[in-house]
Amino acid sequence: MATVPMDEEKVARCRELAAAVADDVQSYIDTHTSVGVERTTLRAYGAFGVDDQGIPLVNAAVDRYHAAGLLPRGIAHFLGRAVLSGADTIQDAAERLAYGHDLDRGEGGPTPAEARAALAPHTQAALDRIDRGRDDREAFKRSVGPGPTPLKYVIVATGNIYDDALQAKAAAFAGADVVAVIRATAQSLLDYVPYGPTTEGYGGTFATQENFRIIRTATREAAEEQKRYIHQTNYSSGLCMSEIAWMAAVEGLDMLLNDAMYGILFRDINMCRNFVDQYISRRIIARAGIVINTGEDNYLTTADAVEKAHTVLASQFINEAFALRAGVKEEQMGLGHAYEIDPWREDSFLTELAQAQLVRQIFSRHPIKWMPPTKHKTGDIFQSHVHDAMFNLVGVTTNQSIELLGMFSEAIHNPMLMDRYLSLKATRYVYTACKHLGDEIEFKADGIVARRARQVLDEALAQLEEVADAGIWDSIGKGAFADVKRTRTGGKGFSGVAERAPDYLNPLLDALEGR
Amino acid sequence: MATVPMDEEKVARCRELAAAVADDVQSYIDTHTSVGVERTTLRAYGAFGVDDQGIPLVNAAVDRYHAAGLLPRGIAHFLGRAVLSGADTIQDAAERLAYGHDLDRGEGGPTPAEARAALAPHTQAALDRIDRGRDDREAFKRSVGPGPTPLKYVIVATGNIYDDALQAKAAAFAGADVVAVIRATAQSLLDYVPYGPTTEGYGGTFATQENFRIIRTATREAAEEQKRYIHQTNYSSGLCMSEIAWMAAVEGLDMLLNDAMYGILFRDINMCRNFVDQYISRRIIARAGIVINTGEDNYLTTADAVEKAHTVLASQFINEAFALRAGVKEEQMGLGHAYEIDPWREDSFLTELAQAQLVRQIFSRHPIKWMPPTKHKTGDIFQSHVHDAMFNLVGVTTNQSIELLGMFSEAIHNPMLMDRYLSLKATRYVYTACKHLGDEIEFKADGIVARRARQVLDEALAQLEEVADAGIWDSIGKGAFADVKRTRTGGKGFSGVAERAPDYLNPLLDALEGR
Amino acid sequence: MKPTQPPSKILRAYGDRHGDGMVQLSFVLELPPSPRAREAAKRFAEAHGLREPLVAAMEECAEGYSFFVVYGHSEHSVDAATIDVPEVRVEPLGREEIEHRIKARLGRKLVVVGACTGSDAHTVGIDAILNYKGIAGDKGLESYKGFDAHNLGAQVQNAELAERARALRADAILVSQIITQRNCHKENARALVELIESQGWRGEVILLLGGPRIDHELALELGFDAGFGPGTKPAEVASYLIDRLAPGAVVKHA
Amino acid sequence: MKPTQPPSKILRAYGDRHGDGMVQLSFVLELPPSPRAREAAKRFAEAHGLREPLVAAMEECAEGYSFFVVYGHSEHSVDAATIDVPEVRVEPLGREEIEHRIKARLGRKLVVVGACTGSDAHTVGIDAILNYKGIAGDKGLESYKGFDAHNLGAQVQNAELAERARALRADAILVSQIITQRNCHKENARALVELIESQGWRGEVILLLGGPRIDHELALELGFDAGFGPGTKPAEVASYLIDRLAPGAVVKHA
Ligand code: B12
Ligand code: B12
Ligand SMILES: Cc1ncc(COP(=O)(O)O)c(C=O)c1O
Ligand SMILES: Cc1ncc(COP(=O)(O)O)c(C=O)c1O
Repeated sequence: MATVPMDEEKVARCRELAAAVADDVQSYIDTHTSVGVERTTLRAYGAFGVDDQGIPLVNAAVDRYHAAGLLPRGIAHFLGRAVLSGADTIQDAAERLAYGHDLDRGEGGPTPAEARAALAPHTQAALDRIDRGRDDREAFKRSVGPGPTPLKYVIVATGNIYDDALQAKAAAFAGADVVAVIRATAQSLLDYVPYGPTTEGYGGTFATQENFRIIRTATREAAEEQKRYIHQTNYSSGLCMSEIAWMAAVEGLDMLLNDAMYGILFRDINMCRNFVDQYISRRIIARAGIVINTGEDNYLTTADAVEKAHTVLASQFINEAFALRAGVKEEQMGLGHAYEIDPWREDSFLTELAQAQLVRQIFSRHPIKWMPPTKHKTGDIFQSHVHDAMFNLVGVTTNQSIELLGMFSEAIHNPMLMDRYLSLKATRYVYTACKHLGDEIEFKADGIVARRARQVLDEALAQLEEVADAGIWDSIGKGAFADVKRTRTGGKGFSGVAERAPDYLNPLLDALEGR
Repeated sequence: MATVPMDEEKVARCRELAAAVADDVQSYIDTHTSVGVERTTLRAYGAFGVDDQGIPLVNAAVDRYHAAGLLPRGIAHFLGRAVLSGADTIQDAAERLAYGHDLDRGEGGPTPAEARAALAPHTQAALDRIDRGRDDREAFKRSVGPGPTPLKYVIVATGNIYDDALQAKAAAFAGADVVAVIRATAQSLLDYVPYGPTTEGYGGTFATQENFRIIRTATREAAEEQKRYIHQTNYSSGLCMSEIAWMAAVEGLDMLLNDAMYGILFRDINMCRNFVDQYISRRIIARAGIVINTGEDNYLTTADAVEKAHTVLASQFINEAFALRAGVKEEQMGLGHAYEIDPWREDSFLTELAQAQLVRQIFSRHPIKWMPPTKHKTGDIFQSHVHDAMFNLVGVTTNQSIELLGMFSEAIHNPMLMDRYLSLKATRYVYTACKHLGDEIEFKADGIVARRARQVLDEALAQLEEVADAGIWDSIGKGAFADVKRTRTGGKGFSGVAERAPDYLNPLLDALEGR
Repeated sequence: MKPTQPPSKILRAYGDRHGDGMVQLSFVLELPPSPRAREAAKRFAEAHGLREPLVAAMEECAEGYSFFVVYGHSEHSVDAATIDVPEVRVEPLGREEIEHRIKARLGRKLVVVGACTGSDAHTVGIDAILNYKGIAGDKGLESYKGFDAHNLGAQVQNAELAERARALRADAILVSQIITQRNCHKENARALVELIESQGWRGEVILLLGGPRIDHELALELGFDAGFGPGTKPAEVASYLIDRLAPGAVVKHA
Repeated sequence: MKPTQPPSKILRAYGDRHGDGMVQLSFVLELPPSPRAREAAKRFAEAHGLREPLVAAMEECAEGYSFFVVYGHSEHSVDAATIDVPEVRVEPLGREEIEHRIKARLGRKLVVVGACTGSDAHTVGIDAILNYKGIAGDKGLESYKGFDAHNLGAQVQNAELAERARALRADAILVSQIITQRNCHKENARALVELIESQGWRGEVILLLGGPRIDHELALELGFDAGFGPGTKPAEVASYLIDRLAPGAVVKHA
């Protein structure tokens, strides 16, 4: 087996440091909530729909209570009170919160404990819905069986969910194992989730619950036709990351792009908001048995892939630590990394091999997500196709779990039908032709690959020491990741954060936390 | 270093057996001549030109003496006598042989020894011309310097020598180290060499001395422009293999496709004729310092590349043995092999690696010629390009010397300008990105690669035992190579062979043989 | 029998969304890379009917020449319903069925003579059809008791092929043509038909043409009875011959 | 100054022999592979002006769809001499020269404000131009003493950008647009120009547009002063700005 030297003690030390980093943040998370979290709670209890302006009920309700400074007690508190005050259904209760003549200021009346009791059956129903989503999905997956690893992951992104469904089925026909619907460029900064089926979007298709249902139906059909399980994935990221996690859970998605820090670094989402939201999203993900895909690949699209390789590893430790704190299992952690080294650099392939193998060894139980070259792609589609082949070779040699396939048109447009077809074909070829290469070779003890692996681990450890020392807040402030600097109160969505009151109520979260 | 197990004793035994095979044939060669050999002799002495029917002077002369049953004494015998009988120049003497009123039956007059003496200054001039070709070429090569190995070899084949020259310069611009002008489909079966510059040919361009000069000038210019030596190559193969070897020598070509058995197997050229001709061609090649490229790759275009891999190796031993007997040095022996395994076969890449590395180790001083996939190519140029990339990877990992680059349009047409450009670019990428991969890895001691290498050597040894036992004549009769069966007196050109008389005269050959 | 015609169906190229007409075009122009060259490539693409052409790549591939990759929305379409191509539609018979029909209906061996003709030396294709070994697990005509298969090999001249076929009283002649540079295959194939016609026995023999660039339509055009393209299996050829010589097999011409 | 016009030059595509017009085309049609589909692909290629199209590949890329690779001889040509594209022709000045001119001729810092606008979050390009780090060894405008560079980052709305630029009394606004799906970059860029025009200060500011799908011609069309495409170096942008604001630099418009 082609392994690289890996100092177990250093790895353990990295985990310790990452734990310290996450624990520091967790104490913040545990005392805060956000409009996103509260909307998720409402949704999970069963509130749905939009008004004639397209504003979701959950936004109307939560914004109203937030504006009134009442969020610290938890929207569940008010929901429970509405139920107790005679609402027929959760939907009715939520509508009262949103549109009712009077705002319930929570003064007098039922106590939080009474509100909790009133919600108890609904809390159970919410959990059941998530569990049913998981059970159905897993049963179906067992019945058709997934393809072998690395799973071949492709994206569809026409902007129109019906075209996406067609393209998704085409991808399955051509050999894909995982289909992601890329999200419209602007959605991650929307502080609400659009509603219903959508047919217009730039750079991708809106993530809506109805769209999830449409595409899930299509890939389920495809799985039956191809007699191979087709995984469905989307983005639990941006200002609505926890709401989307819930939508994905109940619609039976298999994976979600979900990262503890991506929004901060790449979408300029406020740190506080992002940390709070990622936690709740992951609590749902944990329960739903969804596999997350973290976004460390993105670091290398802004920073240099050789110089900053260790930041990917350091961030993976941190993502792992945050995920563990949200109850996510290692088997659900699709930590991300990418093949982004300048292809014209001497021995770039060896350098990529070192990193891929190192990550594979350090995170041995994790379904590692391996991302293709993008940054150095040009419009020469022929060369680009070869570049992807070398990426595939590293993927199969180091046994990555989930491989997002490179597209020869990467520098040109979102992938088209033929681009995916050709990519899947070439990948199939490389996987077959080189199937046992990883078992067959060994790396020289002190060669380029081994030295590189040692260097990356050492540098990651050094960075984690620094981050643990300064705390993640200040580290991000200093540009520790992706060369991007963010401040604690800057960025989008900060106003949506609230400190929890001592009697903050969220029975659903309590249940997800196992309390 | 990625090496495969190689049993030295078995290798030595293979060489012994191949020597026996070649010795057996050599005794035939040493007692025979052919119209091709005699024409080569006349050319080397300086006879040139064609008559108004396009029939070369050397053909007219040799055919006339052959028809009269006089070839056994050697055309040099008659040439010497013509000189002694008053011809002004060699050209005049040759014209007398061809068109003179009376045929010289060699009765009475000067003895062979006297003829030899009369030719002595011309023999020396002929040798000088070959030596000058070599010296010029080598001096120029030293002055610009060649690129690193594997040398990137591409073909041009427009049918028009002037277009070829343009395409050759374009190839040099794009990074080629070696340019071959592919020969017109019908030429190998012509029993004469066409004359002058040519602009029409199907599947390639005629090999003529003038064409050699035109393309050599172009690639020399390119070498100066690119500041990198550009090797020029052509085909010393078919019924005129020895004449072409001479043309190439004096026109300063660097390499020649030249094989001891290719003509027999793939052009149905008579065995006797082919063995005699290859010997003389190689005597010239040896003197000129040209690198031969043997044609074992062709076996795998008709036979299965996995089942018949050992026939390639066995044939390489035989080609080596024949070449040694013609004075060709190991450093001149570009033994051929190819990446022709079904790409969709599991671990096809490992199987190719095994063979490439084995050949590299067994023939450690030889400039191995590595040929790309062709047989399994389809019109999907994108997939084809990836297939070639994997071939390039094996080439650089196992350090092949001369790599004929695959073309993505292999299944469609002779390579075009852009096809070569893209191929050269992709090759440059793979060579750079994977530069030290071969130094970096080791193959598992008893893995797929090691086992495969052992198997191929064992099977080659077994085959050589059989061939040595039966002799090459009968072995070819039984289809030992390329699944093709040929008989000793069948095939083209047999009538052009003659047994040498005891007083056979060929002072040039004597000199080339070091006598 | 004719296959059912699809309903009139105007087809445009498809990449991302239906009807987007997306196509990819690559070519070389004699201009070094420059904004002018990029514009030339754009106009060149437009001349082909590509709207909003995007020049994705422009690279110097030779001194003074640029290689371009262009994407664009093609304004062209084809109506699939108007396309009616002659097809050899053979539902291949099983080995036993083939042997049986020859024996039962013909009562003698079917004689076939094949070659790769002209200057063409690519025998792998004709070998695949005729020789015992066959291709992809389907054994060649030689393997059938009912066939007497003669493979003359490579670079056989038309005259020689005609002579041998005549001498053997061949039921069918199988011609393979692989090299197609500047259409040499067409001329060579047509010449054989003309030769046989001039000798007056065209009616007595079935002429088959095959090769990677051959299709049934082209073969008919050149005067052959049928054409076989890439991926042909020996059983298909056998089935076709039996349909012609020992009729009753399921052979359809579209 | 105009660059010398090449003599009238009719260009055809070139593959093997001059004037052969060889091009490669790939596309998908909604037909499963069949002789009919192959014929449809041929006709589709012919509609683009390809003579003797060769369908090299026909593969089922989705149920009921085929992917085609076609080669053919294009009958189209372009006359290179008739092409006259506006080009920003900047001979980049050295760092010292740039600093010197700003100091000597302007006597103050040049203020530039840049952003990646609309929903576009691709900052790498604008960062390369503005930030200290620069690209490929060429440091960004921030690294010059003579420049006061403000990089507003990603997803900046036009209104915000205009406001900040106005407040900073910017000499130039640098807009980056990377996402081009269905031409969203054009609309967004044009909207900024309209906004500034409506606010009445278009004459006081230089507007630059950049991105991988931007060229000078497009930028002019959208109302900008200049456009910069892939591979732009910060020094080129600096040189252009100096030519406009502290004239004397070597800047040519073709
Ligand atoms: C193998 C091969 C060779 C071998 C041939 C060995 C041999 N004994 O056949 C060797 C190495 C000798 C060779 C040499 C040359 N080759 Co070559 N060769 C190929 C190659 C790689 C594969 C062809 C093949 O075997 N295909 C597999 C068979 C099974 O497929 P097939 O022929 O299509 O046959 C099937 C069907 O078409 C059909 N079929 C075929 N014939 C018939 C006949 C009948 C009656 C029927 C019913 C069916 C039928 O059934 C078959 C089975 O399904 C192709 C590239 C490629 N990948 O296609 C180049 C290729 C065909 N060769 C080419 C050339 C140019 C040459 C040379 C001229 C190069 C040179 N100048 O040196 C020489 C000269 C040969 C000559 N005089 O003809 C070109 C032809 C270009 C063109 N379109 O004109 C190609 C396309 C490569 C290229 N891109 O340049 N070649
Ligand atoms: C890096 C990258 C990202 C990073 C961006 C990180 C960041 N902070 O910038 C991340 C991962 C976040 C990302 C996300 C997305 N991306 Co993105 N991404 C890329 C990628 C790989 C490289 C772009 C790049 O950095 N190039 C390097 C820079 C230096 O080049 P440049 O931008 O051309 O800049 C140079 C010149 O153009 C010029 N220039 C540029 N701007 C300006 C401005 C001025 C004034 C001047 C003078 C010059 C100038 O100078 C620069 C230096 O030379 C490209 C693919 C590719 N290889 O091109 C896709 C690509 C651009 N992304 C794409 C898409 C669709 C997305 C997403 C929408 C996908 C999704 N749905 O999730 C998201 C959303 C982002 C959003 N809201 O905008 C598409 C765009 C398709 C299209 N044509 O519309 C591409 C082409 C990939 C693809 N094939 O799908 N992406
Ligand atoms: C974790 C994560 N979330 C989201 C995205 C997508 O971007 P957006 O936030 O625009 O949906 C990515 C991009 O690759 C990602 O890695
Ligand atoms: C040794 C050798 N000679 C010649 C040729 C070329 O064929 P032809 O004999 O048609 O020139 C080849 C083909 O690859 C070859 O390997």
